[in-house]
Amino acid sequence: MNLIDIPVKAMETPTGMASALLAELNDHLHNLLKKGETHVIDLLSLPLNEADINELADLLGVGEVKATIKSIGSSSIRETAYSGIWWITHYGDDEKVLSELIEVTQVPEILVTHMDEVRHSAQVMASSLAGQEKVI
Amino acid sequence: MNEVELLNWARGPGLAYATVFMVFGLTLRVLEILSLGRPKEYAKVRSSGVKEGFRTIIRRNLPEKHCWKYITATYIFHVGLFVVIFFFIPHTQLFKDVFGVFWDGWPNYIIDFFTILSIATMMYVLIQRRVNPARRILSRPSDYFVWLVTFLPLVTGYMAFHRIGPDYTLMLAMHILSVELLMVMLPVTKLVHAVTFAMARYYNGSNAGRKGVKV
Amino acid sequence: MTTSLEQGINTLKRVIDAPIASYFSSCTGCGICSSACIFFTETGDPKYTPIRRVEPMRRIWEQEYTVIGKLKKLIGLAKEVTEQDLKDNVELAFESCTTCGRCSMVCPIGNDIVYMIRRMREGLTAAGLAPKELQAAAVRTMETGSVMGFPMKTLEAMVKAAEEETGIEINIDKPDVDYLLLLSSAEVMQFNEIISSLAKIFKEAGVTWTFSSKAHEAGNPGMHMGASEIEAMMINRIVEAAEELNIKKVISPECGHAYMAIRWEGPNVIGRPYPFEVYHIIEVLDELRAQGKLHTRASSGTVPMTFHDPCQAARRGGVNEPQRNLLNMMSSNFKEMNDSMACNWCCGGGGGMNTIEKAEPLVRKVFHRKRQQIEELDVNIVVTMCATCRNTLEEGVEDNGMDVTVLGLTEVVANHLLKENES
Amino acid sequence: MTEERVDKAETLGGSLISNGVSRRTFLKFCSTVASAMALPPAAAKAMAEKLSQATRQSVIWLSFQECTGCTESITRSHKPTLESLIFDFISLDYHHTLQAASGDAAEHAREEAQKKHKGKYILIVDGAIPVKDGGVYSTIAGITNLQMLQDVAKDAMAIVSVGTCAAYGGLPKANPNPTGAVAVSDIVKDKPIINIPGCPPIPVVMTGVLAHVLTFGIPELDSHGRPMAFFGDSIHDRCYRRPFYDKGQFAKGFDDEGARKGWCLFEVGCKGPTTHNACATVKWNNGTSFPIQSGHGCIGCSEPDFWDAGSFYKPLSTGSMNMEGWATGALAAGAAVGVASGLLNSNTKSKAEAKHEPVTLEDMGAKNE
Repeated sequence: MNLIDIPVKAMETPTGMASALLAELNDHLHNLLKKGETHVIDLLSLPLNEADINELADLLGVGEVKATIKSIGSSSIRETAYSGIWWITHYGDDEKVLSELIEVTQVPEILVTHMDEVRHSAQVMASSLAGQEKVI
Repeated sequence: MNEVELLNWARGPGLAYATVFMVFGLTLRVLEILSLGRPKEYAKVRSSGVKEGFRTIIRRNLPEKHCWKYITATYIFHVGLFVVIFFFIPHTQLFKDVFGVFWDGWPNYIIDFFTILSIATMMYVLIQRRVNPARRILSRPSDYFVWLVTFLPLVTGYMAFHRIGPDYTLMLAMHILSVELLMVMLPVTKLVHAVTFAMARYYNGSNAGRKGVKV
Repeated sequence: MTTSLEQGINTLKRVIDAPIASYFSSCTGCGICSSACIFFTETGDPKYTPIRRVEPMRRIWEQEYTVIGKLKKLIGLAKEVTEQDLKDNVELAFESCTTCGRCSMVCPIGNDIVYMIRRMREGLTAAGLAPKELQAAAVRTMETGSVMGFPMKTLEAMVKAAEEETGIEINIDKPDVDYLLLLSSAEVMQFNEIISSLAKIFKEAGVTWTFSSKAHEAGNPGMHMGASEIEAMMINRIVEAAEELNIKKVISPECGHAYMAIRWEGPNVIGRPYPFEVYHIIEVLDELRAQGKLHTRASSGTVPMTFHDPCQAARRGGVNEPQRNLLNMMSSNFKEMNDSMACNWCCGGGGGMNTIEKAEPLVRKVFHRKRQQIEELDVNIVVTMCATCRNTLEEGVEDNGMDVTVLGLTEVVANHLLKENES
Repeated sequence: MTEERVDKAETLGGSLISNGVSRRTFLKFCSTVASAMALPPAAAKAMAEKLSQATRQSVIWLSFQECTGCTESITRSHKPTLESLIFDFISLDYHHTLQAASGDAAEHAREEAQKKHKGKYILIVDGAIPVKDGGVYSTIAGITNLQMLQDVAKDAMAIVSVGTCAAYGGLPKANPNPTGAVAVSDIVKDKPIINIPGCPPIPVVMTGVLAHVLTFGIPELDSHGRPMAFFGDSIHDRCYRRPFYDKGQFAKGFDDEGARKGWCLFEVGCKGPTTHNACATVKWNNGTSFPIQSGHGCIGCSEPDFWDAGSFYKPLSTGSMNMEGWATGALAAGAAVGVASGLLNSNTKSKAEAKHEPVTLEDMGAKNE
């Protein structure tokens, strides 16, 4: 018998949290629309079981954007069928889920390139161009 | 002393001291009773009375029918206490650990039910001690103390199990300590009836049995 | 004169035994014993709670026979029992208790409370506090052989009358017969038809029997009082009589406390087993019935009747079935009282109560319970097998203007005997 | 422009970018920490912002009576993990296991850091401090642990006690505690101390707390000095096997039906109900599992004195001492005193018997009347 064989599913049935979350998301969508307020929900901090998360994923559906970040493990960012609602999953270096978030925003924070990095890349590019000139 | 040290003390030395005192005290009490002896029976008996004595130990578990109205609350309390003490699973573990005998505990919702029942009936019994004239006239200050000593383990146990109150560790420590207080008080107060009731019933049943009366 | 506070307390120390220690240890003060006591139920006064009747004894037990009590005494937490404590206890142990023992039936913890009250009385008597009526009765009994002071001469006259009435020879001091018959004072005084009744029954059954001029009564005020030595003197009289006449079976009369004294306490107070056996008269009659030697007619077939179980014979003495066997033989309309047999409610007059003048109002008051029990059965005949109960019942019936006849069971059996020409 | 560049280089944000740690990794770290600490999700952004503006925090790590398990725990992964990022945020100026320097040079580095960052450095301690016999039972470079702690703590901004030994004394303090081991908090009374107990502590708990200290300061602590975010709940409260406890379904051994069905481990000694830690939620080895999930009861390693709380394999509801001997002794003593008291009782009774005078007819007052 392996560890993996130990059945660990104490609660299998959805608890109804998914639909409660939908109602909450609806409010946040309106806030985004009217006041431009963004919101993040940390799914791991909520008493959700696997069935709840699956149900929520089904209810939200799949939208047209999907992005992957590679940095010490990957992160998956996808827009749900509801535009403005994003599902973000951070994986560790061995594909374990580190955090699972739902963000109500136009573009998730993590996708936006930070100005510090823009500045840094501008410097790198400048020095690389300078190097080229020298070579040329 | 923080709650962890308190719990460790309660589960360790505290429990040992309480057990030692209780075992010591109960042994002493029982021997004290036995030392007074029983007069020799010269009358021609209808029975040796031994069987009847043991029979009464069991039979008195059910009250005389007309007594129900006075005893129902106390009775439920005792049943509740018995169930809670002997069938709450963590308690069965304790008995297994101490005596090496094991029986199956009952589901928590049943224990919960009996705990609440016991707490409620105990409060009623306390009121009765003030209200019922016979009970009131018999009451000594120690009776109220003994009531409290019995009541505390029930309440602290319930609070610990349901995570009511400051902190589980602290509540568990308080629960165990309150039980230890009960154990210490067992041989020195009327709580000793938890053991000597069997002797009283035996003697009564046996004396009556010799005369051919079922009591 | 040896009675004193010191002797009283000494006696209490002496009589506390393991059963009493276990009872005191176990008492939780629940007060349920009160619900079994007519003196509480009929007056509502909590001072009559049975276990309270032995409080001085409890204190002596705690202070003398428990380590905790000794420690309490050492640090001055324990009050010693004073003469006043004992005096105050007389009312509870003697003047409001028939030692019926109903409390011992209901104690959830199993305490035999009346066992303790009996010992408590012993202590009070040793302290010289026994009610004067009981003391007088004891003196009378020892002087005349009769609780009420009927000397043997009175009985002899009655025997003669019975012989004339029945034409049956009745023995006095005849050795080697089957039974030695003892009577109670009440029977001699009020219910003396019992002599001719029994003469007929025994003749019919072919049983031989005799009276003894040395011991004709079984009544024993020594027991009520808790004066074991006096009780023993009265018992010894009977033992000697039976031994002299070489009789193996002694009959206790229809008297509960006499049965208790001669059957159960006697051997213990004299400290040796009897060379004979003791039977309640009703046990003897039932045995004859079982042997087919009792030919009765069921004339009272339809008259509803009930039976009052005397505490000392039924609850405390173990005679519960014979009376029912006999009544069912004679009547098809025998109605059981509620709480019958070992749980029967006391008549209120036993244990010396109906001789104590002070207790009279209380005895009258508590009869209410019995009245209720009889009235709810709707019967006109109450049978019993104890002269004291019979006395109390008759007084109660009269007091309350009830249309009820009280009968002794032996008498009922005699009245139902088939005449010779009927058999 | 030059000024600004220098500033940027000194902030974490700037230095990390130049080291190839992207801002997205940064944000990912912060949202993971925020999630683990149950901070509001929006705090992740604020945390990332603050971290990027912060300068590298000087940290002195002192190891006393310990097994290096705590250091192992935080550094054990050979792949770069998110948790190991914390080493990019701090300047570990002294850690005698990890640092390259040794001997005088090492101690010199510590003294340098103490001087340079006086009042600003964070002191991390793992291991208990022996105080018996002047603390001779553990020394580093001839300095006793006690002296070194007192010396370094004096100018620290805050102290983080990592592991149960530093936090509560742990194994060295277990009975009979031959070295007189004590916790950091038993010695240092005038500095804020954060306890991160566990044997060892969960890596993300350590990094999370450090990240919190770097950004939002000292987190909310419980009465045992533990951050509420990780130690607020008991293992039992968050255990996935809890429903079995509530239903009364227990494994009675490690290889029985109940064990195979994954039932509650209370009866085989699980101390989950009295243990506060994040194992049940954060788990170990990057969220793979935790002891209960692997079929072993919680041993309560993040609680004070857990070594002295009795067997790991006896239920919490049982006593922690073996009482057979005690009980037998008590029985014997009770019997002895009982017999003695019984003899006294018999004596009292026989005396009463001897003193007894029969009640006779002459005593009957009525006769005299």
